[in-house]
Amino acid sequence: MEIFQLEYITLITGGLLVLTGLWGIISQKNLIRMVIGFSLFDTGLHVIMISIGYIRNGTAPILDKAVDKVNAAGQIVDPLPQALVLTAIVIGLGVTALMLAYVVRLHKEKGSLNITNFKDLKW
Amino acid sequence: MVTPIFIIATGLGLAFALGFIPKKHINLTGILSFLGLAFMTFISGQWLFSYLGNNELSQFIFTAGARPPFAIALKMGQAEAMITLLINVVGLLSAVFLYDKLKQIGRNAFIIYLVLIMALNVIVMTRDLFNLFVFLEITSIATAGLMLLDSNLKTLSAGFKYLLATSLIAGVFLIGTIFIYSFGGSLFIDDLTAIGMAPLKAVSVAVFLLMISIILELKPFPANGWGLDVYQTANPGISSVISGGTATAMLFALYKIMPLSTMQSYDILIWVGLITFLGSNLMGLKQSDARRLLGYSSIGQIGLMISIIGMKPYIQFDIQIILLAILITHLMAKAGFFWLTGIVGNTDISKWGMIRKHPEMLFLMGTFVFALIGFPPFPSFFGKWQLIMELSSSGHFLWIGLILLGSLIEAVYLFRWLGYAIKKETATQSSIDIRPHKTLPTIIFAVFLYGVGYLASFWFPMGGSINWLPLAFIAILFALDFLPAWIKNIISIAGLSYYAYQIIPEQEGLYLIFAFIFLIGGILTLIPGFTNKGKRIGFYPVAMMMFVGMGMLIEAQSMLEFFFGWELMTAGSYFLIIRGHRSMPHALSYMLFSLGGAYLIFAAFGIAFAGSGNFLMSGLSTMGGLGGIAYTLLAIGFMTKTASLGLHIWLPGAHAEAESDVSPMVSAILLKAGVLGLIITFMAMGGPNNEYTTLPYVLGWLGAITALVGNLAAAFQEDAKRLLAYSSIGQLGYILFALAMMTHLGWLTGIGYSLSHFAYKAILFMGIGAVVLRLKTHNMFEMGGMIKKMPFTFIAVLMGIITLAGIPPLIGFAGKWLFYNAIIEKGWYFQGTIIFFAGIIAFLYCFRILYAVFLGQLKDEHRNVKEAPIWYLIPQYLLLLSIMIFSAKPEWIFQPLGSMLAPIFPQGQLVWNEGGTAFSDIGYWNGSWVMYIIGIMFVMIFAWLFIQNRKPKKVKQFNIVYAGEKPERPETTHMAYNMYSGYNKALGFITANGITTFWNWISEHVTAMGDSLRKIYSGNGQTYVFHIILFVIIVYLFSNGGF
Amino acid sequence: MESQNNNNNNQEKFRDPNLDKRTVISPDGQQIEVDPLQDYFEQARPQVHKPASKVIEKFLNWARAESLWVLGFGTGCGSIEIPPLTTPRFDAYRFGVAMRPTPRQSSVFIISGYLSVKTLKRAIRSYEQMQNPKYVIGLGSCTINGGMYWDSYNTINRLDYYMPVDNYVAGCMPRPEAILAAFESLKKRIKEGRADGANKYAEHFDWYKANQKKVIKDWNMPDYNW
Amino acid sequence: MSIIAKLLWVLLGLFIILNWGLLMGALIRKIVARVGKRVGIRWYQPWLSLPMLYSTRSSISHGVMYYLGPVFRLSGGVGIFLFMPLIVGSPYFDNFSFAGDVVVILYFQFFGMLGMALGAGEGGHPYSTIGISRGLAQFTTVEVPLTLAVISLAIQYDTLSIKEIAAAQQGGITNWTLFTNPLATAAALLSMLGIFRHAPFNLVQAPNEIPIGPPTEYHGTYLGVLRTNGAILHVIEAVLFMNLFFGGAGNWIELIIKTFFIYFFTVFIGVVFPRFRIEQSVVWFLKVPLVLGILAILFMAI
Amino acid sequence: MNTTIEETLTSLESRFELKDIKQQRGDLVFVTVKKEQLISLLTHMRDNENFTHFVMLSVVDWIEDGVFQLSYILNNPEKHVDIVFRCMIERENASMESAHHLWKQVATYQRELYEMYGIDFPGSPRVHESFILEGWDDIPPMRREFDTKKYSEDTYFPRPGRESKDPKEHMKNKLYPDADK
Repeated sequence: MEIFQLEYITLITGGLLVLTGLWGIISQKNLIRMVIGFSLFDTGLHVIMISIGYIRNGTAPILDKAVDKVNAAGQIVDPLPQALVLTAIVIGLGVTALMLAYVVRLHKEKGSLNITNFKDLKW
Repeated sequence: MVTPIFIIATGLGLAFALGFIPKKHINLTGILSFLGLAFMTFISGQWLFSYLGNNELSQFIFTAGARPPFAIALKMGQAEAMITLLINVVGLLSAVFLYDKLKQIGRNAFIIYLVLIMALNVIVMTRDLFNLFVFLEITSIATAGLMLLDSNLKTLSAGFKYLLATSLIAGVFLIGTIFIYSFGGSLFIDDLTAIGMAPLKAVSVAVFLLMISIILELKPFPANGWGLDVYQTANPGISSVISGGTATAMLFALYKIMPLSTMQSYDILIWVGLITFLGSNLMGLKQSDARRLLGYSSIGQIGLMISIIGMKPYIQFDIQIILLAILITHLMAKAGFFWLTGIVGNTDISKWGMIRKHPEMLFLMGTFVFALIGFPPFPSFFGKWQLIMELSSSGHFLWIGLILLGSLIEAVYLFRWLGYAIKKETATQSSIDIRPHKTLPTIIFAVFLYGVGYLASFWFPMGGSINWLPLAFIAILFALDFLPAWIKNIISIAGLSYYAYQIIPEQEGLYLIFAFIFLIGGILTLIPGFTNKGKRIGFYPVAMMMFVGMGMLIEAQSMLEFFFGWELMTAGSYFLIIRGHRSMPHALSYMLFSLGGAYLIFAAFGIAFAGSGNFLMSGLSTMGGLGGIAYTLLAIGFMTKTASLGLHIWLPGAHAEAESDVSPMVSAILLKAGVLGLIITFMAMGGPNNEYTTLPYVLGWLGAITALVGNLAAAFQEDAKRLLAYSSIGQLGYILFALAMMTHLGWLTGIGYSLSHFAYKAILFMGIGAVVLRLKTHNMFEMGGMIKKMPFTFIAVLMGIITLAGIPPLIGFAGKWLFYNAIIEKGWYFQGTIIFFAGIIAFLYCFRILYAVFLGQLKDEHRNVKEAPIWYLIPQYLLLLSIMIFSAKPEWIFQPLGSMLAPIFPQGQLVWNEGGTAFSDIGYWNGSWVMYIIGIMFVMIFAWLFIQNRKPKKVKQFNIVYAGEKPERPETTHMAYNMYSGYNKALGFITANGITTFWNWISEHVTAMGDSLRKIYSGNGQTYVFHIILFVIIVYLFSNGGF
Repeated sequence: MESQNNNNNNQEKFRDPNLDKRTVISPDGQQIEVDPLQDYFEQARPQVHKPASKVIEKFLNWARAESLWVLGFGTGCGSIEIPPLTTPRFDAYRFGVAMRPTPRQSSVFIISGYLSVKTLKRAIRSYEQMQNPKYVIGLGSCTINGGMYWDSYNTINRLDYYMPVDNYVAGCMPRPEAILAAFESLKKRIKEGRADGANKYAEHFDWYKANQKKVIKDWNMPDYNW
Repeated sequence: MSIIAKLLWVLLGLFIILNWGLLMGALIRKIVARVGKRVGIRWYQPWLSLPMLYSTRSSISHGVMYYLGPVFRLSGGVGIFLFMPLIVGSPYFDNFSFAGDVVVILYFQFFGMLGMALGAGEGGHPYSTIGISRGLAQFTTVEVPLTLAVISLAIQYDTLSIKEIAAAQQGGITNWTLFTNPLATAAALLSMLGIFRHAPFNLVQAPNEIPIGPPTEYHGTYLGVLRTNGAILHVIEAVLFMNLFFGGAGNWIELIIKTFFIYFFTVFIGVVFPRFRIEQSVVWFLKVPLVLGILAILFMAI
Repeated sequence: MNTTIEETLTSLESRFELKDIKQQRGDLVFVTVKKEQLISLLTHMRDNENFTHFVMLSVVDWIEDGVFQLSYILNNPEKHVDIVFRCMIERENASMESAHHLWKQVATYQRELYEMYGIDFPGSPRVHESFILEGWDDIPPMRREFDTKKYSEDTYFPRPGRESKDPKEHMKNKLYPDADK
């Protein structure tokens, strides 16, 4: 029953989220929905990252009494992915915000939220 | 030393700080931004300087004072310094270019711009994968942000697609990063490399994801529709940063992470890159929007560089140098080109004729085009040269083929564009925007390109032996272009004379002959230039470029120098040809055939390098096992210049439409460069008893058929200069045939023919050119009766024609006599018969041009036409004098020629007795006696007629017997149109335009292919996302050996 | 000469548009005026050519007489009588008579029958384009006094008013034998040195021209067709 | 032999050739006339026509080139004569054949043609040009079988010298090229039809259609020069064929007989056949004569 | 009378005013029509009656009546019959409507008639250009009031001594000198 371990559950959830996000980006014509798709995709990535950093039975990566300094690496959950996720979330937020800003401007210019209406440039 | 961390600090800090400056102090914001950018530039520059001075080891900078993985590591090595410098220079200059736009948008624009440049720097410097991800995202956010500032629907939609795609790509990168980390436990690239965990399957997937996402950032074909939209719609300043800066940074990132991956991934890079290079250029063929076109070109170039990164394992030479040479050229030329589109304003390439009003801008454009194609003296020339040589020596001929094919296709649209700019008439009166802050960056990059080109030559083997002095002379001529034409003509003639004085005494043997044709011929053909009033902008530098290029062919000790000279000559002659009236399409086809030929020569040189291991011209004779192919490539390459059948379609238009004094240059002289090349090829093949018997045999037939078709087509022309041009094709067919015989007599014929063709074709083109100059028409049926108006020209042309036709007693006959002997000796009877048939057909056009132009009926409009300008007559009569001398004393030319050839072909030499009679094995001929006998007899018969008929009544042109009627108009009495209609009925099918049709078919289909390929760019952002996903999957499947 | 020429040309009705003065633009942009009559045609009068010294002239006349080159120009119905001359039945070649297709190379002009005014113009051109010495044979009554066309509104009556005639052959039509006889008679004249029509034409040029211009109202050529 | 003596012998040869050419022309015309049941011209008629032409009292000139055209033409004819050895083994009648071989003669034919063409061209008459364009067009293919035949001969005798080729055929009729290389002879004889321009290849002059083509403007003295050239050229071209294919001539009688029959051959064909259009004649030479020429070379080369 | 001609004439009579119908041969008939109706008649003949071939146009000068008689001969190429339409026009300032638009070749006849008789056909192509005569400056020579003998005598230098005889009398006197006696 290895597969029902926490890290696998998160990993699979993350993967599903990524795929859902991609599906959303590719299949939805509405710009807002596409942004939501992207958001899902991004979140999925973050979840995957977390799952990677997880060490079973590990404790929080805080060097206190509970953690032996010498063997810290084996006992604590890898702190780096968490730090990375934080950064990634921030950046993801930035990107999402910018996307939404674009959506607003695009809607203002053309009065439409359908991506197929923005095909002025091609070939 | 300022630590590179200050680059980030400056960028970020300034970006924050600018936020506090009130909006009204926009100028202060601007100045501060420039200072920041300049400081960043200074930092990288200073690092580069310090590395160049002494070979220091690369410096690592660990932020937060800790080693990875607990902190981010930056690296500032020589390469990083170089790349960041380039990025910062582009950033700085683009900021200058964008200044009014940024100012108009406000301080936010400055902030985002600073962040963008800073982010690019970090992408280059960072050694941390996650950091790389972060700054990839920042780059795309900043870029999208910059685009967002421009509230134009097209820009917005492009920006959105861009943002969508890059975020997705960054996501892919992130997944890769995470997995790498999970397996490797580090994000520090150097540590990861040191672990050497590539063999792990799971890791290889992760590395693959990293690599593919960077590749995707570099916009590989076909997953790059979003990139093109950005290029097309962004402000040219931004586009130049994207094309120059972002792409450079991404390339470096790719280069950086490649050590992580397996050897197999290098092959992925190669194929992805080559397919991108080819596909992108193919799609550019049909593009008419300037910026999108540049986008295609940009993507293509980057694809090439991706593949070069992938070729690292196969190349002995330092790949960084090759890459750098190509990268610098691409960066500067492409950035400059994008700025230029901003200056011109009109994005329809067919409207670029408006740039002509500012020759200096046209000069910039030409510089960029030639730099992009890889012409000397630009760095990419050397880069491509070394690349091809290395690939060849490792035996990757398919890649060479693809690279050269892609370059050729790129040349098609770039030169078409250049042609539009130089020649195409435009209706629009709008002027271009040449404010200094726009033009200055462009000019700087153009100047840099030349400078770096000079420097780059020293990076590569043999590059240092290039003679830069003549190039400096050309540069001075460019600088002096404001002077009146006659001064420049004097300077040019003086310069060329000095060059000749330097070169010719050093030459011996056949090179002496060709040095004479190229340089003395050049001086002679420059003389007519004195007739030009005004400034003749741009003529002299390009003419000198052609002659200097030909001089370099003579001088060349190494293949690099030879190719350098060859390309220089091609470039110069292209500009000469395109100057002509209506010559835009002809110049294009000339350029394409020349380039195609040059690339074949290039490939052959590569084979020679692979065979001999050095760059010397002597290496051509040690080809290794691929000799047959290499010599074929060389021969075909040189035959594009000699315009042999199949490769000739550029010639008639190019020669006919050129200016009156350019036609002799490109016909009498330029074609001989091809002959020289053929001679070099044949000599390299190893003289008379070589192992490659098929090639000369095929070339012999080709030469014969070329002669036939060329002469026949010449007989059916209505355009006098076109007639001469086709005649050149025919005559060059003779020369090809003669050389292909590979016997003493054959070469004597061929080289003698080259000399006499030089003389008489120069006379003819100058004579007819002078007529065209006076009559302002090319059509022979509109001429007539010029003998009364231009008698001196007539005499010169008549003598030229007699020489051409090979009628005794003039020297042209020597060629015919030698031909008979050579053919019978060689045993090529049937080819020989075709040659003689062609020779007799030559009479048709000989008579036609003499009659239709000089005899027959003088037209109303031409009744007060004057004799040709004296400057046209002087060189003609000088050449005529030499023809006369050598006609009377043929041994003066053929005896030395024979002794020059004796070392190569000891068998079957001519024997000359004291009386000047030449004996071959089967025949004999005494030129002097023939001359005397005919001369004396002619005088006696003339005297006899004169005694009998002393005072004929001189009558006028309509005093002819006209069946009891009188002629009505000279036009209807001049029998010149469709003169050989009966002959055309009988044999005209031979000249049916099959070959032109063939090439048109090819070009149509290639263009159509590009056109249908580019239909995948539907404009829908979702499709582009889909492309990206599909691309990842397909490349993954391929890299793992299939499905 | 000039003035006469102009008198006829002045008539607007018979203007030949090809002879109008015209202004054309030369290639270098100048306007130049072309007067076709002056620029395209030689205007000089014919010259009297003195015969060579007696003995030589006698030899040359013999040679001329024995090789008569006849211009192949049939002016009227009499021209149907010329071709038989080259057939086996009459075979004029044996008398040194040959047909030439161009007046430049011919020495004998046979006016074969009536001459309408329109043909007269062509005949005069052709005659003038023949080189001195040249001989004219008038064939048939029409050339003598108009024959059956004596009162026609457009047929000349007397050939010798328009060009010097060496021999007339009477008849309507004379048969080929008569033409052969005419050749013999012409030969005799030439050998005697009396056939000097070309010089006579040059001497009395004005008279001939006046006669010609009297009947040819639309005189659209130079006075002498070289 | 001193140069003066040489010149005198050459002039003697020229005198004989000229007179034989005039006589031959007359004889041939007489024969043709007799075929047509006519009496024909008197045999001395050409000697009468020449003084008649040379003695025209007036003449015109269209310009310098027009004036020089006949000079070129006659120079072409006399030039071929000068480079042609007449009598095999005779040092007196080999003219200036030491100056060049058969190639010189083949190409010197063009000297007269081109000069004449230019002269006629300056005459400004469209018919001249039509004639010339036809003549040149026809000549291009006429020369092809001849070239093949000459190459075949050069292979056969391993020389291009006419003297040596003629010398090699001495010693009996079976040594003639006619018998040793019949294919080349056949090809050359067919192309000779085009060189002499009798029917069916006489569209160039087409007397009734374009008044005698190129010389349509020439008259009097000019025409006299052209006729002189015609007499010389006909004989000397026949001499060329005689030397190459019919064993040369050991003496003048032989030369006269052989040239007569060679020339008569073309006239004979001409009397029998009607005239070709120009495209027909151009193509004709590229059919049977060309194949014969190729076979001749193959025959010799293999 | 030929049935085709009869039918044609019958159908014509209902439309046009025909006079003086005169049968010359079985397949040839002369009809006189009014000047005003002629062109429409010809058009009708060409388009409806299948007389598509225009044979010729000729004229007779009836100087005594002061008229020119124009004859237009039409042919029916299928039935091989001809009809000649005559039309009288005034001699003074003779003018007639042009029929060149019906058959192109009519223009040539009309040029000839203008030159020889002075009959004008306004609108006919090149009708006023000289046709056969070059440089004719007198009245049109075929008009009967033109005295050709006088003109010839004035212009063409008649050779004196010429006498004309009536051929009939002359031959009679020559061959049968005794016949009258």
